[in-house]
Amino acid sequence: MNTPRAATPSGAAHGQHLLTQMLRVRRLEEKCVELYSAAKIRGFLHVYIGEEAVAAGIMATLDPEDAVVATYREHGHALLKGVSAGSILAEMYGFQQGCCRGRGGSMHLFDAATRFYGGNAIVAGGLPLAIGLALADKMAGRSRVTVCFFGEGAAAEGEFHESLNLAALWQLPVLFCCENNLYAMGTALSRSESQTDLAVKAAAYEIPAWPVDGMDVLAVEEAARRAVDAVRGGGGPHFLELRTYRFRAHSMYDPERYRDKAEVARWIERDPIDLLRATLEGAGRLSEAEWAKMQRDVDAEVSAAVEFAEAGSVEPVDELLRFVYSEIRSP
Amino acid sequence: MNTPRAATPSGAAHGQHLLTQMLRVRRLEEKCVELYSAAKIRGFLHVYIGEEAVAAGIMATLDPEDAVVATYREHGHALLKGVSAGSILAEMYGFQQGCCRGRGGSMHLFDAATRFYGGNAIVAGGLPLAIGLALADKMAGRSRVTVCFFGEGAAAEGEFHESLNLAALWQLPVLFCCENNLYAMGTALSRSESQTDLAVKAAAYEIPAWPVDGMDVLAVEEAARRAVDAVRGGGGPHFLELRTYRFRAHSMYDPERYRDKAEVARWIERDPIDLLRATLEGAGRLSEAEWAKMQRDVDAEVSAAVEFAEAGSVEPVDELLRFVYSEIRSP
Amino acid sequence: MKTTYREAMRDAIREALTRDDRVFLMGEDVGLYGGSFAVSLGLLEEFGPERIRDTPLSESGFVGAGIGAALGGMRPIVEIMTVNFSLLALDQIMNNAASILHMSGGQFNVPLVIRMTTGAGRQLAAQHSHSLEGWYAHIPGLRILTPATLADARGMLWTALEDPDPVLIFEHGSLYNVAGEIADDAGAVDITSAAIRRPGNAVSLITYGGSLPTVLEAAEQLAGEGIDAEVLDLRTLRPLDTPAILATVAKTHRAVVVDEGWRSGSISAEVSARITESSFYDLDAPVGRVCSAEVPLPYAKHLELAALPSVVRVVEAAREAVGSHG
Amino acid sequence: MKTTYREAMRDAIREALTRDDRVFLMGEDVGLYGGSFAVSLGLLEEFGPERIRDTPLSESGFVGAGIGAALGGMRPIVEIMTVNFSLLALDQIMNNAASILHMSGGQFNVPLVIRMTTGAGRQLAAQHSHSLEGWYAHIPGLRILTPATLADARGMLWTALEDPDPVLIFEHGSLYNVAGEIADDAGAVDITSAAIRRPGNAVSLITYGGSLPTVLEAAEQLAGEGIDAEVLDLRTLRPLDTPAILATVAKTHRAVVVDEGWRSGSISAEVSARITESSFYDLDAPVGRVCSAEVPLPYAKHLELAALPSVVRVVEAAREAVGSHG
Ligand SMILES: Cc1ncc(C[n+]2csc(CCOP(=O)(O)OP(=O)(O)O)c2C)c(N)n1
Ligand SMILES: Cc1ncc(C[n+]2csc(CCOP(=O)(O)OP(=O)(O)O)c2C)c(N)n1
Ligand SMILES: [Mg+2]
Ligand SMILES: [Mg+2]
Repeated sequence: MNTPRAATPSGAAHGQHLLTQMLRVRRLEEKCVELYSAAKIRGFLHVYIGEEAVAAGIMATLDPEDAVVATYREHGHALLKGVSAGSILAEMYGFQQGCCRGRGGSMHLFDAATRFYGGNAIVAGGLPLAIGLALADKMAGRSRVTVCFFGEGAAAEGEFHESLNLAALWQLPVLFCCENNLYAMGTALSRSESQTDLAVKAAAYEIPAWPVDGMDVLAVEEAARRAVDAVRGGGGPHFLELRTYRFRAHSMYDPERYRDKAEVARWIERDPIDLLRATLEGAGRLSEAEWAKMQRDVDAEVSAAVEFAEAGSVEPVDELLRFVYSEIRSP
Repeated sequence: MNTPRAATPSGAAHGQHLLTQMLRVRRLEEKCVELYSAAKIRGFLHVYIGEEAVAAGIMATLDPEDAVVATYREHGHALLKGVSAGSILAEMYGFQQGCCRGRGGSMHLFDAATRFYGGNAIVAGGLPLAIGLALADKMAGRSRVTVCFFGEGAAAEGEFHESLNLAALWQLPVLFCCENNLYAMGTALSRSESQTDLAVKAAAYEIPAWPVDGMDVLAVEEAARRAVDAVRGGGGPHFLELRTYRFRAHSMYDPERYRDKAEVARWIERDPIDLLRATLEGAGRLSEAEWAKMQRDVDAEVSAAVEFAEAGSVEPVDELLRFVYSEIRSP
Repeated sequence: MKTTYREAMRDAIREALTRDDRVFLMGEDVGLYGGSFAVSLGLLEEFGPERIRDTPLSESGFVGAGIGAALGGMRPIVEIMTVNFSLLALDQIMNNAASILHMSGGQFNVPLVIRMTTGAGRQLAAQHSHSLEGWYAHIPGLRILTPATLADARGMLWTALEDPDPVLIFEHGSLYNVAGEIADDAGAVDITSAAIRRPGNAVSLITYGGSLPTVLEAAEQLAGEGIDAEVLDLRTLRPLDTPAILATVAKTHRAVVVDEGWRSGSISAEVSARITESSFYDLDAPVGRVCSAEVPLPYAKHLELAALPSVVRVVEAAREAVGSHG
Repeated sequence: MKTTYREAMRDAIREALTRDDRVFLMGEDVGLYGGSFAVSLGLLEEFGPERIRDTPLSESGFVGAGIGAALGGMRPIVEIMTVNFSLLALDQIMNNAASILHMSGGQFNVPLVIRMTTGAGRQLAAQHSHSLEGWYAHIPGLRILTPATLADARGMLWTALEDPDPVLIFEHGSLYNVAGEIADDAGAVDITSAAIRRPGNAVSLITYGGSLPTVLEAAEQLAGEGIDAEVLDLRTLRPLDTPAILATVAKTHRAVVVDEGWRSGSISAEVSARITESSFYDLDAPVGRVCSAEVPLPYAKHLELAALPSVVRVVEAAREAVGSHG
């Protein structure tokens, strides 16, 4: 599902690919919400609707061997890194067919095959992991990149600070992707940071950092490509501030008292899917029929995923104590 | 022992006062080393020799009601905030006449009367306390200042980051005094920070910050006065980077493999006591006789302190469980 | 009057804010959001943003700030959204809050209250399902409260705020919606003693917090089988009310301790050890324990349920204790 | 061959670095300074700054980086200078290192070793004297080692590095200078079982780590009084070797557990509870505990000594256990 790095970002096929990727995330997330209401999914559920351009743009620049670390709002990241929609949904059903055999749920998707390292429900808890993965690559002389996604709320945590400093000090091949959707639950950025320009914060660690319009997937992709190339080329850590917005509530329990509907509506006018669609259509790169087919294909993928999940089964209860310690001990 | 704020910084009396303050710290610290060798003092001992201008310059600008939070290298800070040398030494002897009745030792001097809040042996652990003290003042509408001392090593810790952000966000009346003596145990600043200009780091939180020659007590005092006045006047947190050097080992166990003698010697040429003495003598503000008397007075104070400590006594063992919970419970 | 655990907590906070202007509430999303569990809903409007103070995501920073503010004369209530995030603040809690009184030779006490939600049961998986109150009870200098009833939700906070030393209050997430009656003038309650929630003679079921409803249900079921269990609610996990523990054991000669912590090193181990130490010759059976399975809590519902103490497991353990003969 | 605990640890690290180039050592002042307890002295010169990696003061950051590096295929040895600072890294240890294998449904194991110095006894006062290894043993997913002998100091590290899961090694500060003989070819040792350090019949003294020398001395003294104590060194606090514990109790019928943690919620409580659970009818006396007083450790020498387990206290507890009749 990853775009090869050599793709021409401006080609019609490539544009349609990005659109498809965003649509896949959107439809999967909408389905999650539906399934949550139907009590098929439980626990906490945080959806990515509105922010799809970020994951889509960045993942398009990664190699399969690159690693991704994300947060509890990570279904889209997992999907676009290559985890199948079926195994994601089955995980949220708590079934053994899920990517974590039902142990992780929505907030803890992991996948070894695609080097997807979670799914972390502790805000900023993934940053140290990401720099460790990058350190391993650097020490082993591999030219892989580790991408670490986190919200702007994480920037206030000590682990953010420690991780950025270590990454810069040791010049580690890590790309920090700060998804600035303006709120951490109900807390607006201006109520949590004395310095609200996050790229300036990152630059204070001597990390090249720049802000990006996170609703414009082409802009995201371009910035990401520049950053990923630099990181892969030995340029040390880079930092992108992706300016985006979540269209939905923080989680399924959020009454959204902290922002007004007009603000949400304004952002929805810049829906990343609509934006790219309009661009492609305007440039004659997306026909009515292609768009219709794209939707059908994505719907089919999501339906198949639901079917896969529905057909799943729970792990026997006597497996409760598995995976506390490894089963195969090394020689 | 505190200089009234209205003092003329350039007067002879004032200059001599600063010199006396530094000398008091120097002689007390030398005595501590001696007493450690004599096994009168145990545990960890970190002395402040070489850095006296920092505490002397800053304390000279404080009111008695201002609060101080320091580190495990805090004998000088305690002394200059007004804690008696005798109760400091008695504390290190582990005696009930010590300022903490022998519970704290060298790293944990506390004194309620002078608002000296420790003595903290967790690097960066004092910063959150300091902003909390400042928050209390701000909420109560008091115009007190809280001064927080810490080493440059602390700047890499998450608690540094969280505290600076909170202080700036809430515009708290706190002065951060970063004692940059270039090393955290054996780790040079350049091996621990990607950005070695600490004032730049602080400025990234939108905190007014400037570097100061920490060997020049007059420069320290001037900068501190500017900063303290600003903080007291409602200007929010300020940050001083005091560029200084410890002449001795990190602690009594440090073989100093990480720096060469020549470097130490170069810094000793800028001994803050020698510097001020030369300045005062050059300006005709310190006579031979005055200097001799100053030394005698300080020696007398230290001797008296040793006598006081030597005459001390241990707390009865059945007091072991005291001070785990308060004895007087509120109504 | 009718209330819920959540409302009782809110009323307690409101009362504290009204009674003492040194009191303020600080934590992530306690204000504009209304509290992640809606405990502080409406308080921002009532008391303003200084006293209902939203914080950035900086657990160590704002817990430490709470300690400092307490040293500075305030009476802060710091809310850590859930116990899971309190690990980020453990240095401040153990090395400062719990230690400063002692290190300062009695000069500086820390009158701080930290509240947090604890516990599992809502399929929140490994990082959001910890039950660490028993683990915190290891730390000298702290007082650990686990309100399990509406009256305790309403009454423990004020007493905690009057305490000169740091108090941690653990509110089990499953309790917030519990509804019932409390006295119209319900107020401060004692925070030093355990309470018998159901008298009985056959076996002592010792528990606290979120497990109390489970244990009471088990006791009902046991009663149906003719086993008359006594239920002791520990209420305070540090310092433990040892006399109350020994008294119930002296009466029943059999005990089962139930808690949601992982079994090894749980507070149940401590209760068991104390009983053995002091009441060994009173015991007619080994002290039983019903705790959580030793596994990071799984997401899947059936696995999570299997990991947690349940009515069935408590009943079985009680039966076993009663069936044994010393 | 003659060695010290410190040298044995250093040799173990050197061997690991030599045998497997995925191994590296990372922590504060492990390199140029030579290690704050001189354990890694000389290794920087031998292996270079990549593999003997000095870190800034960022416990959470570099412990988390160790977890990430382990996930990335390395075999990191992370040194936290002392257990006291590990509180700053607890979120990474509990929520990541101990949980990722489970959360990922078995996909990602974390082959990480974390070493730290633990314990009191050198007048370092409240913030520098914690003994938290028993407390850490509460956490599923971790393996907790407490080498008490030269052979274990020499041999546990390699076995720990071969373990696919996170292992924490606690080195008691008082042991570094212990000198003695080990076999010339001393190497990897088992890390799953407890070891009898002194056989005996009258009472089982169960301990580990820094308390082992105290307990052995107490056993000698008891022998002089005609009380033949068996000394069991737990070696691994998680998972506990329960069969070994029950076996010694089955033999002696009396037990005293000795550890330097604060008494309430100590590992001694867990050992006591397990003995009661499984060997209740074997016991001729209640299980005794000798732990630290429940106080932040005071600086003054006489108070610190009074707070810690001592030969005298162990002897008294053993006598009491032997004097009791069940
Ligand atoms: C350490 C920690 N503290 C608090 C929480 C509770 N919490 C979950 S998500 C969240 C907001 C995070 O905001 P942000 O980082 O901006 O990410 P977003 O949800 O906007 O994607 C909070 C406070 C947590 N999970 N971890
Ligand atoms: C959190 C923590 N980690 C490690 C230590 C061990 N340690 C004590 S002092 C020190 C160096 C601190 O250096 P710096 O902050 O520059 O202060 P300085 O000693 O130079 O005054 C270290 C690493 C500690 N006390 N606390
Ligand atoms: Mg956000
Ligand atoms: Mg320094």
